[in-house]
Amino acid sequence: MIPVPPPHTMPLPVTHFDNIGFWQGVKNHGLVIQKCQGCGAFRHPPRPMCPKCRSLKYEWAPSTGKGKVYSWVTYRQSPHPGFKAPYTVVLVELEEGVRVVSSLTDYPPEKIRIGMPVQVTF
Amino acid sequence: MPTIKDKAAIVGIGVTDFSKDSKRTQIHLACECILAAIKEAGLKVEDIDGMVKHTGDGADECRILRSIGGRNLNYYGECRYGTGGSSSLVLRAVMGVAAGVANNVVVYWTANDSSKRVELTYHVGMYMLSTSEAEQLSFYPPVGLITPEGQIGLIIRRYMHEFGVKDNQFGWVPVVCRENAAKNPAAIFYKQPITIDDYLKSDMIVDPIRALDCHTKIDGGMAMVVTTAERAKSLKQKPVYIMAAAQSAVQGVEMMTSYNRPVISGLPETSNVGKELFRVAGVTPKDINVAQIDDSYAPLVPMQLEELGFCKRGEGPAFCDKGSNIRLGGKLPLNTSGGSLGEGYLYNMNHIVEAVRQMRGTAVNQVKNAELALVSGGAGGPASGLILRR
Amino acid sequence: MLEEYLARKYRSETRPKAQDYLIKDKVAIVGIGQTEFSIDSGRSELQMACEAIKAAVDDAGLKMEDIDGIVKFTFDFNDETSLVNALGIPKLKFFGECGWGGGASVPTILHAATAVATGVADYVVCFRALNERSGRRYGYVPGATLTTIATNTHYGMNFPFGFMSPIAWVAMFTQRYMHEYGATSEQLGWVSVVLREHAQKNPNALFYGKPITLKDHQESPMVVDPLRRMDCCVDTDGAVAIIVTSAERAKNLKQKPAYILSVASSTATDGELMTSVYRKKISLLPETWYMGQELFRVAGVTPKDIDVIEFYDAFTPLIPMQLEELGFCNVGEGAAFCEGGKRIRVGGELPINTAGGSLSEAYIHGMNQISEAVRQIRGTSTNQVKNAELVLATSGLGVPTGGLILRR
Amino acid sequence: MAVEYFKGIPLIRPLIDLDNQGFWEAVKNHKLVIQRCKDCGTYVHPPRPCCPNCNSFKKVWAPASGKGEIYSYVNITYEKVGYPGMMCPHAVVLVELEEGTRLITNVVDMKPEDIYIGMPVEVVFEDIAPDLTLYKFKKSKGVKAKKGKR
Repeated sequence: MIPVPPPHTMPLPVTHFDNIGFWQGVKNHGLVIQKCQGCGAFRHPPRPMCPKCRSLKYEWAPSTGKGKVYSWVTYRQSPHPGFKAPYTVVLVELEEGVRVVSSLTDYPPEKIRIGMPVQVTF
Repeated sequence: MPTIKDKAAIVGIGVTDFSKDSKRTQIHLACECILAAIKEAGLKVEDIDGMVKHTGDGADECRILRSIGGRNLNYYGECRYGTGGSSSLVLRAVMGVAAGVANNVVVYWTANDSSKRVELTYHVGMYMLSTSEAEQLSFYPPVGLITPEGQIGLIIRRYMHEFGVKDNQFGWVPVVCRENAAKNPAAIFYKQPITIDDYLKSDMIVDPIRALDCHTKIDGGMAMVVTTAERAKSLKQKPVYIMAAAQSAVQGVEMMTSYNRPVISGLPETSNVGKELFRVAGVTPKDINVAQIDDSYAPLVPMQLEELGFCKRGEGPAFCDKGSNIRLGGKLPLNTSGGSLGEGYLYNMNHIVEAVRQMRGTAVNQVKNAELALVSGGAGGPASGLILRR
Repeated sequence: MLEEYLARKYRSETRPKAQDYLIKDKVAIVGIGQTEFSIDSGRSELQMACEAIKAAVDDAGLKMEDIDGIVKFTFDFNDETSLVNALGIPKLKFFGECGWGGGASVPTILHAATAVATGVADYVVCFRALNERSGRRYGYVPGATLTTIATNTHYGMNFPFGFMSPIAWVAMFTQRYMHEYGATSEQLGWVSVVLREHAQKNPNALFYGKPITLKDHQESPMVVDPLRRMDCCVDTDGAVAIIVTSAERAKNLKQKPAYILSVASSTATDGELMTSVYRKKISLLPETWYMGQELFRVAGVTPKDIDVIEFYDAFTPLIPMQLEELGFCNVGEGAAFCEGGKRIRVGGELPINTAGGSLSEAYIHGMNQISEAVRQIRGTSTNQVKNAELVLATSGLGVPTGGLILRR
Repeated sequence: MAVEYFKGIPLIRPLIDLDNQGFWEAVKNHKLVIQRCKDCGTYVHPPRPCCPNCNSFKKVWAPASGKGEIYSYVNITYEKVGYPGMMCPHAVVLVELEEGTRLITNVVDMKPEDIYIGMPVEVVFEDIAPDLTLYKFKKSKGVKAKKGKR
């Protein structure tokens, strides 16, 4: 279903109205999380409305960047020319309670375990 | 209270060959299987007044109608979400005939996934993405999470962690599916059974997912005709009644990537589909004689068995262990045609068709005296399911 | 098969029995919601959808937790999973889509109504949200360029000749319609003038405060000969949502229910997306005729009983053609019916598009016509037709289409 | 006057698949063919896998006379509704062939204002790129085309 993008060395994020703040934050080396201004709930991935209180007002709150590994996979075969296998993708639960998907750097994949504390880098 | 229970029946099925390259267009496959299904039902092309399709299917109802020379359709609709869509389409057809909007609704699905002779639909034009596709492309490929194996792998890893499942415990599902496929001449893996050792030796593609955990892409098309239970009685085939059909999407759902809900090691959509199916049908998991479970990735099978109530949470891998419960003659024979792992991946459509054959008593791996069949699709995203009876 | 249509012989005996049609009087529209209509919304299509759905839920006096079904246009970029997550809907029991562009507007109501009538879902949302004018699409693939291969084989027979936009497709059969029945550009102009007149009473309309005369229409530039700029609807940013439930539940809700007398959809032989040029006769809308036959058959009323029509009107010629196909006048007489505007304006014998329609209110692919039909039934339209009891609405033309009759 | 193409803007191409490749291959060789059912002889356009009349999957590519008449036409006068690579205004015509099927196409050697419904026309081929040939129509001097069996 998803139209295949033309080949790049790395797949670039698709940016749009509702997530541009997140990617601008990343560009400036800051991890920001969408926070509802109505009820204060954090949410990710970014969306226009708060699913709890249905407020349309939100801010991009800086994250501590700290969290724990919630789950992980290791690609043994590369699915894309931009990535050299093996490499590990982690699902990190941030202190704010939301989960983000990321890569694990500077760590041997065989030592990774669920619950391991991690910190964001750019 | 209005209900769809027993209001509709499947009266015709049509199937093309399954292959690695069909050497035909999707619209060709569609015409072939639809005409076969209509003929099998003992109907004529002009009797068809409804069609439901998968959104991404390049063969659309208007072009099919132009090719096969139909009159007009009074009921047509679409649904997306891969394997979760297949039973949703049957639900749509049931609604149409039960509400008196249409007489005979064709449900079809074609794929040229293996040969990649894929045709674009009208709406997939100039690289426009739907909101969920954009969301997925925003956050996952940039960090290397590109394939569905990896996406579902994060969920499977968590399931293994929470319930202490070892990575060699999922192997019995592919073994049993291939065992069934080996006896099914239509299957892509006909006469090619595997052993548990083959499974353990197979490549780890995305740790924890092995090559033999994954479905096989094929080219092929399948169609069925749904009509009212009343009309079904006077048609050519023994009717297979649709006792219940259901679909579900739950807060936090994404296609394979529902990472932001409190618990990700379960399949809440499948759980809701199960509850609704058993509520509408008025039966319990114990009454089911044969099940066709979404096996696009083998580890999802035990998870679905748990969510559907065939065993307790965390006990799915033990239920499947050694295959004795799930093979022909066992407590709950699964995927008797070979499923996506053995017969071929046609988005669970082949699971529905196989359930129909089981109810007719014409399956190659027939479960003796099978009276009730359950179909579950869409594990890891929006889900759907069916309960069929003789 | 087209012969049957050309002879206008509807084989009602092959249709399901009218008493088996579970929707009639059993289903109602209980909530309508919309965003403002503009040429640049300044926000995402997902946000537009959320706002309109929230407004419809509030209008109905429901909670978001009550919603358990969504029907969308296939062409809408917002999919059900995103909406569930953004709106905080706990769970859906029914979801799906309707294809064929603007032809999907009424079919979304049909599918929602079948879900409600068969007990599959309780409260179903139908919606359309788009930033068609500003082009603020939700997402795009970085680096992707415009494809230079026609996106499917059918278009492949059209695109290489520059035959690639809806207005050109509609112009092709309009040319034939004008040729065969002698319809004139002035007659089509009256449709444009009357709808603009109606928009003057609707503060939400894009063309509120901008009336036109027939002379303005005749002087507006040709876009695709024979269609002028004022024969065309206006691309809009906006969203409309509608909530469907059972008549039983509707009684206890906040608004006066708009009961569904009948809702139907139809394709026709040799149909394509506005490019059904290979048919024996192309100056007609067989989809609309088939749909109309079914619509009136299950409703048990005739065109004479209809008080107001909210037509899908992406282009002016579609209105006279629909009047003919639905039996409001004879074939070939639709354009004359509209001439002078007397019969089709509010106060006339058959008021149409009381909010201004796609030509003058907004082009939300037919959903705004349905919400105006609901307002006419409720008696809350800004251009209210007195004692309107039966209102008809239609969806996109030249494609598989739909029709809806609402009653008080 | 034929359609003029802007240099530098890619040409828009047909999507060729297994059902229609015989048609486009013939066009490449400057021949116009129509799909015809091998069993019942019905002419079918655009190409499709099976015959709508008798549902046979057997078909042949029957040569067309290339003569016909204009059934309908439009004139693209506003550039935003046409393809950016094609100069506006230009006409798009619907030609009904003698065999009874119709084609969407362009015209050569005539002004848009001279086109009328019923005008007899005949096919010409234009190699607009080394790998792209299109069928177009010009005014035919012969007698008015007769309608064939559809």
